[in-house]
Amino acid sequence: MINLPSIIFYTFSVLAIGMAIVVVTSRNVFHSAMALTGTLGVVAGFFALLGADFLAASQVLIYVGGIMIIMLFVVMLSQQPFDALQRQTNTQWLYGILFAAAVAASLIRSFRDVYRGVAAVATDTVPTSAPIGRLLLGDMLVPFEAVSLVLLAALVGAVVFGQDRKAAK
Amino acid sequence: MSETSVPTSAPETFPQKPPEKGMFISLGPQHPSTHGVLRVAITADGEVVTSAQPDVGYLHRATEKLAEKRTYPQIIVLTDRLDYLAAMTNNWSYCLAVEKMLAVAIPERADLLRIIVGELQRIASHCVFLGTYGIDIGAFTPFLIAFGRERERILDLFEEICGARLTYNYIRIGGVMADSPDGWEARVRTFVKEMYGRVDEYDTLLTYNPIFMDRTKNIGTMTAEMAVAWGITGPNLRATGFKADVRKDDPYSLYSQFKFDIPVGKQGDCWERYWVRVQEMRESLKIIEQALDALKPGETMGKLPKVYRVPVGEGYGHLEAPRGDLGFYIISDGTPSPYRMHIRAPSFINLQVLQTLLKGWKVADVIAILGSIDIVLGEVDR
Amino acid sequence: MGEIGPLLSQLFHTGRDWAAGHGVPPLGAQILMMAVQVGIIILSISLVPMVLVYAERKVAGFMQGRLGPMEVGPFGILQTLADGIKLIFKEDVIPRGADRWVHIVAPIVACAPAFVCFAPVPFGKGMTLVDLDTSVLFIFAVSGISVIGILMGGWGSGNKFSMLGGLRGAAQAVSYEIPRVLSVVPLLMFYGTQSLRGIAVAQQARWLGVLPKWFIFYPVIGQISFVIFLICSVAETNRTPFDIAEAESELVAGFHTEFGGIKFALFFLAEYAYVFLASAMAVALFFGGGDGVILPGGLIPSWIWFLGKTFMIVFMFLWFRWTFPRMRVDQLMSFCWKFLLPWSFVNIALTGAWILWRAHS
Amino acid sequence: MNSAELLAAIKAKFPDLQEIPKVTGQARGDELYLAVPSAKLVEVCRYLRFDPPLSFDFLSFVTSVDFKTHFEAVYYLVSTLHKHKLVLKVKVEDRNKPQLPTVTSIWPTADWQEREIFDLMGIGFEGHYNLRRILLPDDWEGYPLRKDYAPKPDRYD
Repeated sequence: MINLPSIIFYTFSVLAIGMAIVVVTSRNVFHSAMALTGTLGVVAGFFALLGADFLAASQVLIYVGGIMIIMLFVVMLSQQPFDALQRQTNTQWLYGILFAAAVAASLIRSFRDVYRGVAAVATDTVPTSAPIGRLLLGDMLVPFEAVSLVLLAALVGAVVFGQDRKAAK
Repeated sequence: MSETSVPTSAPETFPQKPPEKGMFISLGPQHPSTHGVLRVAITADGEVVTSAQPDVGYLHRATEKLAEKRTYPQIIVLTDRLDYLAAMTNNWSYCLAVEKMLAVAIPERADLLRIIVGELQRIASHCVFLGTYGIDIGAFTPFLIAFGRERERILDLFEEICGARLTYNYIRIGGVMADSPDGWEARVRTFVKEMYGRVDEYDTLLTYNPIFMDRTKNIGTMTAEMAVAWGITGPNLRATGFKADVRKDDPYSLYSQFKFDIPVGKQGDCWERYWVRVQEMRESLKIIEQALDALKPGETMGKLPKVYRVPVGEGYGHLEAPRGDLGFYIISDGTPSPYRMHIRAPSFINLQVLQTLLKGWKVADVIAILGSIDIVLGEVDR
Repeated sequence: MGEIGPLLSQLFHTGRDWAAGHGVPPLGAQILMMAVQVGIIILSISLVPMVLVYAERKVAGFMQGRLGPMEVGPFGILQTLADGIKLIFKEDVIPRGADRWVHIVAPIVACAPAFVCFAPVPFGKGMTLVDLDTSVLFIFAVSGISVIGILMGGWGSGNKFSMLGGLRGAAQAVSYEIPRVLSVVPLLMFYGTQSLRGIAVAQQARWLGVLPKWFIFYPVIGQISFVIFLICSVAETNRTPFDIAEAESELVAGFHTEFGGIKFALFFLAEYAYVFLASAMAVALFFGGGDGVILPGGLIPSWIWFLGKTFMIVFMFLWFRWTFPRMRVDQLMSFCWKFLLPWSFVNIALTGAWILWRAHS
Repeated sequence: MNSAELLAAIKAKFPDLQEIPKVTGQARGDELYLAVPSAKLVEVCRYLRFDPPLSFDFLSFVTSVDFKTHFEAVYYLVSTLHKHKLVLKVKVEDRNKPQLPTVTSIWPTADWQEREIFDLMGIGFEGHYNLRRILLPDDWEGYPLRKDYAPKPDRYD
């Protein structure tokens, strides 16, 4: 079945996988980070394709516009430009590939069982932000707040670790 | 004369190389905020400056050596090129030194004309400072208002009186080049009246702008003791609260007859260095008004023979230039050209304080501090 | 001149039908018309920076006691065109130390999202290209991608000053994004929708039949929201007093120091497109979109109202730029985190109280 | 203090310092001129700077003159408190290896001015912490302000 959504889906898939491969193979950390940005952006495309408009926008806002920029920051601050083109992978790449393949196989197996017969592409795009909002502040309030608590703890921890010892005294 | 006869190696105490820790930033010699060809070698630990070495000499033209080969009147042209934003006061300072040696009397009208153009020059020079400092801090409009509007008016007035807009060669040994043209005094008077309002406009546009004050208040503070020890003069010294002005301390020309205040700051931060200059514009306007009131027709050139010899000996003349205490030290051996001429260039001497002044401030403040010292590289390198 | 929204819609329908009648499959016809629409929007958005650059130079000129461009065309209106042509034909220089690939892609990454962001902007009645349900979020999300372009420009130039500029710009954009999004939250709470068109349409009412019910006129909450939104928008577009990313007195030109010709033009285009976008968003969010005032409805079409109000906000951007000095990096950050952010939270709380009070009374 | 009082005050501490008298017919300012031997320079300067009645806290300029047979360094001192002035003249006899002690420890402002003298006149300053060429390129040959300086033709001549 060749229709517009499926063409887009396969294009996106190829893009996502291709860029993910660049992430782990590129020797330039900055290029890796750029490719990761692209991968995350394409994931937002998948969300949009599934009609999850709120999720797609959040994905771009948080991952591409937020987290990736912080990562690029770290790369730019921690590295002198262009003098560190060393290999990103270590000698255990073979085991890594095997492990990744095992994970992929198990995921494909379980997804095939769970989603057998479910249409991959939503046909009608119902606005999703209102239901998500109701869920987050209704049924899912406790887990939602718990997650934010975890994030807060991480934040405090980062501040504590990042603090200059001398400045603290 | 052998090259090795003089010690060339520096003692070990001074770090020739930047410290290992921290980032080395070479600000200039081509950088928009160094106001010419100045290089400041900065080492920073994180955001904080740990050492700063200004590197000058890119514009060195050997003025002092050139002077030894020229006759006394010819040297006035050379002085125009020192602080090219205040050529009038350069001419004047040099002439003061030579006139001291010649012991020639200056006619009153010439002296008053000198004061008028000298104070106009001070306003023009401070206008340039105000504009460029605005640019340093990121405000572009004050530059075109102060530099492009008011300074232009002053240059027009100068053009009328001496035919030049930048290198005037107007003040001559014994007097001034020419009397003022018809209606010039009235035009100066109108300008002065307007200028009071314009200075108020600068206050609203820049001086009391909260962002500008945030950027410059309590930044680059300098104590009076430090300033005097480093030989700082002019507005930079007065900003520290130290009341020193050659016009009052060692009055030359007719300044002892005029009423004007010396604006002083309190703690010598960037904003006060700026503010003192704005206040000085107002004081200069007052002086010009008084000088215009006192101006009577008369001679504009002292009684000097066509060809004169400067007697053997030495003389030092100095005055309050827009950038500080500008002096000329001349040694004469009786020949038509000086045996030795030394220029006490305020920009050169003010600039060296950067070595200590920048230490401990943020890298982002370097531009604000550098701009507030107000140097002209033509004078630094001479 | 009347409303051109329905006219355009009619045109697209006719075009699609015509294409379908000539043997083009329906899907193809649909895509064709989409392409035409996108083309129109890209063309008109590309024209906007040209107008804005001219406006900027003229406004700057008048503020500084001069005339601005006067040579090319009457009153210099063709100056931007001439500059554009010059930039396109300039030699494309890539510094030797640069990261080639990143250097080339950076301007595109910075510029492309700017155009995408215009898709859900309601320019007038029936002139919303894509009426997304989450359009506010969409615009914030997509415009965030441009920051990566700035970072790439800073990194890819292989220049210390560029890198500092890129880092500063990105840090600033990420920080100001937060109060900017939060300043819009009161609107979303108030109108219960995320659609720009929906918010604009909801404001087309009158208090006592006179004062328009625009959000800016709601006491306290409207003004706080608008001020925070405006300040953050200025910061997002890296313009004075927040132009530390390209502070020419400190960093020469910041992240675009090493860019010339068409690549520089793209960065430039992005900046002005974002100025226009921020103004258009402000109009749709706070000034009732295409809602007219004083004159009876329909006399002046909504899109003229919209553009007119947008250019008023654009003028404020220009005005700021030519009046204010630049802030220092740390002052900029503390202003964002210690002033704007707390006040936007206060504003959200106030709005919540307002909504509760409205629900109870 | 006027010149006579100044001289008396300084003579009280350093009896062998000589005033340079003004020659009639020659031009000179009203300042007091003192000849100081280079060996005593730092000691004298320290006294002038820190003695309260004198307190010459402001070193207006330092310069040097080439008198063909010898060099002479000129220190122009001003007291910002008492408003009196003083000119110190220091003879440097050795033309081959001219040396002077530095006064940077007393007046930091001498820093660049001494460097300038070193650069253009070739007088070394013992104890200066950063004695390098300042205005001329580091590899410049000769000292241009000396009277016997002959410029080397460069590629522009």
